[in-house]
Amino acid sequence: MLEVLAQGAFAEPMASITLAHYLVLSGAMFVLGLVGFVTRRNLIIMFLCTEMMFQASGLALVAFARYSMNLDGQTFVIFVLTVAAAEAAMGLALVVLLFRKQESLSAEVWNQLKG
Amino acid sequence: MLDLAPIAMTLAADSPAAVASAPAWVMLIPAMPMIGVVLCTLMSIMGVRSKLPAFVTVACLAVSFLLTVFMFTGHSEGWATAVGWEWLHYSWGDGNGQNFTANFAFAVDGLTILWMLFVTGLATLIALYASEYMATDVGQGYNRFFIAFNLFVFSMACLVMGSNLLMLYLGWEGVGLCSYLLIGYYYKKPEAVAAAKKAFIVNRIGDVGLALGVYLAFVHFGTIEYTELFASEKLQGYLHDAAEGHWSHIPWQASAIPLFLMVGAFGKSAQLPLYVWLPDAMEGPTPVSALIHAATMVTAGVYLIARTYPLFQVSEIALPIVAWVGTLTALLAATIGMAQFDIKRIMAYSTVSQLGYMFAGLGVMTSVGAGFHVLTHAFFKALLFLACGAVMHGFAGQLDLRKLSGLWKVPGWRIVTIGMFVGCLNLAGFPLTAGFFSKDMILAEAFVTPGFALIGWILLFTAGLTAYYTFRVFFRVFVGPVEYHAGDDHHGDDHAHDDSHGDDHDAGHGFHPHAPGWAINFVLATLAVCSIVAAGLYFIGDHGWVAGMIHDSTAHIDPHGDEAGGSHGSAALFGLDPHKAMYYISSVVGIVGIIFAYAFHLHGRKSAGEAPAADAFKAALGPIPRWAENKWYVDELYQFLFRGPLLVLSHIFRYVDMLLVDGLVNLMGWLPYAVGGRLRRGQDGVLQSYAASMAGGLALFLLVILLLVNQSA
Amino acid sequence: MSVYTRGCPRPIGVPCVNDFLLPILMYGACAAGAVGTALALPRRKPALALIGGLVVASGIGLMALMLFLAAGDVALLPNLFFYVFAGLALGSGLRMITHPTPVYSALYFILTIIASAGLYVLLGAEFMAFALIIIYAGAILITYLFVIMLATQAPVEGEEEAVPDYDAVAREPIWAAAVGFVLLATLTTVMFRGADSLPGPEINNDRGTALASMPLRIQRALRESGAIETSATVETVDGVAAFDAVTGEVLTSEGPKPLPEGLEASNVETLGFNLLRDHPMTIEIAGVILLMAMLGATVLARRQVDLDEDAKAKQARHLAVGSEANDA
Amino acid sequence: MSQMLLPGAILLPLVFAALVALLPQERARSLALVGMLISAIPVLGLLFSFDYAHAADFQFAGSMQWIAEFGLEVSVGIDGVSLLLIALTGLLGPLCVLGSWTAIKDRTRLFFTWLLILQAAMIGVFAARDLLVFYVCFEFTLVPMFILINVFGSTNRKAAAIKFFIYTFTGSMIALAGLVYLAMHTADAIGHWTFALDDLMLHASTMSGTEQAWVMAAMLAGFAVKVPLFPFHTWLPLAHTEAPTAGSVILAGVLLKLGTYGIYRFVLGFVPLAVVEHAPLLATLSIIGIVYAGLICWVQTDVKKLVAYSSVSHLGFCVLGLVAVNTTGLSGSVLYMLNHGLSTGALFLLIGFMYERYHTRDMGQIGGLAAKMPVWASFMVFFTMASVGLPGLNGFISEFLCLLGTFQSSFGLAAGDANPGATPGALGPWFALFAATGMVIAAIYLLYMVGKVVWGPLVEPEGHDDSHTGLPIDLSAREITTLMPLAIACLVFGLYPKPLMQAIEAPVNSVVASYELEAPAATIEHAEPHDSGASEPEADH
Repeated sequence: MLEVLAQGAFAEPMASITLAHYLVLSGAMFVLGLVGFVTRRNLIIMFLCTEMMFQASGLALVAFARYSMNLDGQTFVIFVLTVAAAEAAMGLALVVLLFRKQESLSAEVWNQLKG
Repeated sequence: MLDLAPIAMTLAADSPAAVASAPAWVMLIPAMPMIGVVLCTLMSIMGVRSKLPAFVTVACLAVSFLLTVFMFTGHSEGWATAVGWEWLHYSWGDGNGQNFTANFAFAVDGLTILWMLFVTGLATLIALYASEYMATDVGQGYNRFFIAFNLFVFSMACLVMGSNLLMLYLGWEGVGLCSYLLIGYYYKKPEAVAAAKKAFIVNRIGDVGLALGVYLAFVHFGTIEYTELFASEKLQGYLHDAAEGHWSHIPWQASAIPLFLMVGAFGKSAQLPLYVWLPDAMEGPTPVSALIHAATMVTAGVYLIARTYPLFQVSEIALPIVAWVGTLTALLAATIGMAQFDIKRIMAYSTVSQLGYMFAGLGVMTSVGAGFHVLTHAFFKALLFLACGAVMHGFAGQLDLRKLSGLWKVPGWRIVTIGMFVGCLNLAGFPLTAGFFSKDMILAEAFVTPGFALIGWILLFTAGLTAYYTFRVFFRVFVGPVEYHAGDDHHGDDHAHDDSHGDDHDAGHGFHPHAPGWAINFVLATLAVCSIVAAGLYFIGDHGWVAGMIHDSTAHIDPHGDEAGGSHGSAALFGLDPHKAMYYISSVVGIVGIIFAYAFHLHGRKSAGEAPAADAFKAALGPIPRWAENKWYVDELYQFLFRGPLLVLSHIFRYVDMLLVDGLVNLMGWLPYAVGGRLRRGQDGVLQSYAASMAGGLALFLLVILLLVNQSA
Repeated sequence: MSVYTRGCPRPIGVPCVNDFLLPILMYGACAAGAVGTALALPRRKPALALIGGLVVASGIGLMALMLFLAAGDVALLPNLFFYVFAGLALGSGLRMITHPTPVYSALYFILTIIASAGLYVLLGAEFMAFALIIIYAGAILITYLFVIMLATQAPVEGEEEAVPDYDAVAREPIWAAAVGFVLLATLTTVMFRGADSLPGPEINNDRGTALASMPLRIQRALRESGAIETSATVETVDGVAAFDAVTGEVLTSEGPKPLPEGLEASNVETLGFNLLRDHPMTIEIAGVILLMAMLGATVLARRQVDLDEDAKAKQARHLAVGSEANDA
Repeated sequence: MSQMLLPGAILLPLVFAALVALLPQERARSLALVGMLISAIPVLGLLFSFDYAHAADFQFAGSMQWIAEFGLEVSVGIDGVSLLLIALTGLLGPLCVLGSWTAIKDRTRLFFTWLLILQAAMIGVFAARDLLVFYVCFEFTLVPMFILINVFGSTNRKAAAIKFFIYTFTGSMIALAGLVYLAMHTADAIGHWTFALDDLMLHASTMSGTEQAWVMAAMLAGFAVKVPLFPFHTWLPLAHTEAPTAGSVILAGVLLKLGTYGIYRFVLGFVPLAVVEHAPLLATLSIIGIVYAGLICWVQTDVKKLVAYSSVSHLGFCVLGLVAVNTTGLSGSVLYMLNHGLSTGALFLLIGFMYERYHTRDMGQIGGLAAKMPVWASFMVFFTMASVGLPGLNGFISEFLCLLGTFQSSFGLAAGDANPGATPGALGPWFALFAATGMVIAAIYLLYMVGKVVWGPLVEPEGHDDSHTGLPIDLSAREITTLMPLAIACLVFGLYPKPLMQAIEAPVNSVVASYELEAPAATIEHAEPHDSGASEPEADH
């Protein structure tokens, strides 16, 4: 059953879902992540938004893998996942540290490096 | 050697004189004063505190004078050149004008000898005079005075004997420097320093004109050596055209040269536009005034025009301008001279006036008349100045003719008075005196030369004025009731030992004048004799000794084909030969002037202070005498027209430089600082604003790319 | 120049509804998305957030309609799953960034992850889908929730649902949203520009080569299908089955036999081969990254216990004794 | 052996700079003097073994490959002009050390080390035969000068040093751009990169008119600031008033000449078309400089600022001579570089000696020093007369030649053979007339200065007593020995400039020869035929 789903078993040329669909979708998800990162002041939510951006890029990669019949896209998504995991671990450790320092999760507290 | 085609016109009819090489000792004449300079400098370095520098100077100058006399006797005809060393020589091609050579060389012809004779002669005498006159400064500035004195004679020798225009220029500025140093001798007095500066700057203005004249001469003729310049066939061609009246054939470069040279002459010889420095030059010690500002330096302008006479004849308007400027200067100076009270100032204005006569002489084509007047004027004007100097020296710097009277009767002042009398006679043009003959030659020529009659009448009137103001001085100071007040001796420095005539209580005769010593009297006597003897020169040779000398020099000219030495056989004046006519007219004018002076300043004068007749006449004239006394406000005019605006301009430039030019540079410095300050505020340290600006940048970037791609598609 | 000629039956030159309709739809969708997000972002007055949410929903609808038109074919239903998952992902994504309380955001994010896992399945990447859910939703986001719990203050008795102000108000929502969606608009325009014929998914026809690298599996399948004797084997050349791509047959001890029908290399297998054969190095690096991250996290988050002087001295001695003990 | 003379002249000062830097403080002064004198020996060697017969070609040439593929090599060589300027530097070096014997009391080691380095850099510039050495040395002269002014200057020395450095540095950056463009143009022509001046010279003339104009503008930006030409001169008075005596002497004596030497060697050498075309503009700038700076001098109250502005005015003549592009003008301006160095250098030394005694430069506070310091006063008058341009002293020769050069270089006059003395060129009598007013203005402001400082009643700053200056009231023997060589040089070169003229005539003629000057069509007037009827005078240029 999965193969049917995957291949879009309906007869040629029912090219209904095109690559652009997925790219637009991943673009939208990426932008959502970006807007979230830029607007939300909570450090953790900002990290979450970066994860969202990772997710969007992963989706685009898989879409490309599928539409150009090359599995590298998928392997690359694996690495995206590892990086996301590593980054999450580090980031959260950092957030905990920062939180312990300033008792607040707001990003604007940390602006000593201003010009 | 170019033999000119025998044309009717006798423009320097015979071929220009042969160029012989003079004996080497000719160069000793300028060398001796230079040796004097070196010796005096050594003495000042070694701190000599005696009169030695004076005697060394007199010795050197005497040797130089003797050599000049030998040169005169040995001189035959045309040029005699002696080359010292190669001063300035370079070339940029092999064409005729494509190299510039100016050697440190000397060229001697009649004109040079005439000039050098009275320069070195007077210099020796005046050096002797100065040895005693400057005695009060023996320790202080004595050496410095004689260094400058010797340097002056050296520069004058270079000027007169130089063989090219550059040597003339060297001498020209050299005498300017020496007059600067000597006028500013009493450097503690601010007026002396100002006068010296004024003299040098006004001379410098003249020198700019001379320099441009030299450049143009070189550019047009390709050479500045006298021998080559006056023998170039281009110049002869122009002279030929000028004689026939084709003025248009002569290119503008050639006719512009005399205009430039003329400016230099007016600057140096204190003629109308640039004469203001001479009266102020009286701040210097009297020997300086006598030698430099009466006899030698001021005649440099006359020498320049005489030497480059062919160049002046080439231009249609040059000589008339010279004549008119000379005449107007004579008149103006005479009027001012009449109203002054300082006897040295009067003599200074009289010098300016007599120089006006010489220029007028040159202008009306009688270089012989001008030359003779230079010679006679040198002697009697030096005599007058030295006499005034003696008076000043004796009466502790007193020069005001209202404070001195009847010196004839004061013991020890006899010789000074006689000398003064002889000088005044010559200056007034009393018949049979040297001054009389030389002035008449000029007047005669003025009347006869077509188109210059008006100049003649003005000069005649000025001769009367001259006679008046000359004898005004004589009658006020030297004759009449005996009365004298000591001056404040502002000339002597405030050094210790001048108490001999310091206490100047005017109460009466507590102050006894310091009679002149042997040196001064001897010099005055010799000068008086020379002035008298000079009259005789007129009768030597066919038109006087001076005519002979000038005849074999470049200054020679007898435009109207007449052999009678510059007079005009054809033209007659009032039915008689012009010179004879002039003798009678000018002697009448001279005597009338003297009678006026007698009537105003001697007849019925009780004391030195006031002369009833003169004061009454002056009152009658109303404001004019006061204007004349203030020198027709010419100094104030120049201050208003030139010095004032220039000073304002300099201040404007200074602020422009400080604010505008520098301001722009500083603005360039300030700009990055300001922009940097503005940008700094953008970095506020918050993480998200950086993220936002990154996103914004990316969006903008993509948008622009998209638009561009859209355009190009 | 027309961006999307695909599916426009009329002759070229005659403006097809798709030509101008599609751009308006697309930009409209983006604009709606921008306005909606701006409104939905956490602000003082929550009422607006709801309206924002609706606007974004309409935006997603428009985008779906545009994509549907761009596809140009009538068949709607079978691709329904894509639109469902896409809508789910975008909606929960939006909700994630607009929700004031961090825990809900995290949970919404998990929902997005699930939606995108669905999409992965649609794209034939089953292994990735499951990996995503297990690793991503399961591990990473749980850590997030853990940290959120750790970091958010215990609510003071006074105000029960006190939301710290840094969560309550977004930073310049309008400007950020505008920038974001301009970015999206440009991205989508770029994607569609010049894509006259948006290629559909290709059929995977080189399954043979993928299978060849699994000779035993072919052998087992052939034996089951009876094409060869149970004792026959598949010729292998250093581990790879001797497969003739042209005839589509594999060489067995009993001669070349066509591949059994319906034998497919599943995604996991091909992915595994690709991973280990093509990118061995990257696996190692990924491993190292994870190790470093682990080390880093432990070091960073260790509680700095500030001992006083003598406590430190005692600690040092203890360590020294300890090391001697095990040296001896 | 003669090959080692030129590199020796450049490197010896560096060696001694190192020595001075290493040895203890109190030996610095005497060692510096010994160093300067010893490094003057190779300069003397150059002077005597230079072959004056053909002074145009570059002698003592030597080059050393550095980076082959970029065509970078270090090559040196001197012709007549460089020789004289090196001699001037060699002369001024020891005099500066002697002049600042008592002026510099603390950190003498720093002072003399940098002075020696400056000496080496300056000789390097004049001896450079390729762009690399020229530019490195040209830039490197800035550093020592900056330090001299910044550390040893008077009141607001910091601002002066910074402005001096940045102003000149920006200018030379632009010049570098122009020069590199030139090198690139040559590289295109011959295929491989080279910076040797001979090759650049060869191929420079193939550039088009506009190219040459731009390259000239770039190079001029650098050199005009250094000269300083009119609008770029504002750094000079500031730098001079704040610089120590030795700094001022070297700055006025040699550093300003880098600018004019740069114009002579690069602008005149490489871009003939542009020079002829823009000669009137440059001439106007320099004449404005002469008159403008001269008048500013007249209203100055600070003596050193007055002499600084006078340098701006004098160097206006120098550039005017260069732009006249004929042998007279060029030799006049080369002589000017030399003479200005001697007379203004001496003036700065004199002002320095006076400053050491009275610690003020304000003409209001000091006056009539002749009464107290007769020897100083006589030197002051002597050198003022030299710089006013009195005939018989050196100033006159160069000023006369520059003005004559400007006067005669006019296409109008040179057309036909009506004026044999004229040479084709873009200036003419009018330029000379305005420039000649500079002679009068020079007399005005210099005599104003002498009248105030030397002559007149004695004025001394209040609270001044002669005892504590540690110097004799009038000039000490050391100070007189510092001034004597300059005085002798001024007098000798004024009366007998033959050896100088001989050294520079050939190189100058070779530069002028590269200008086959044909009058641009507009200014050719028919020569005045000798006997044509036309009466109106030919329009002068």
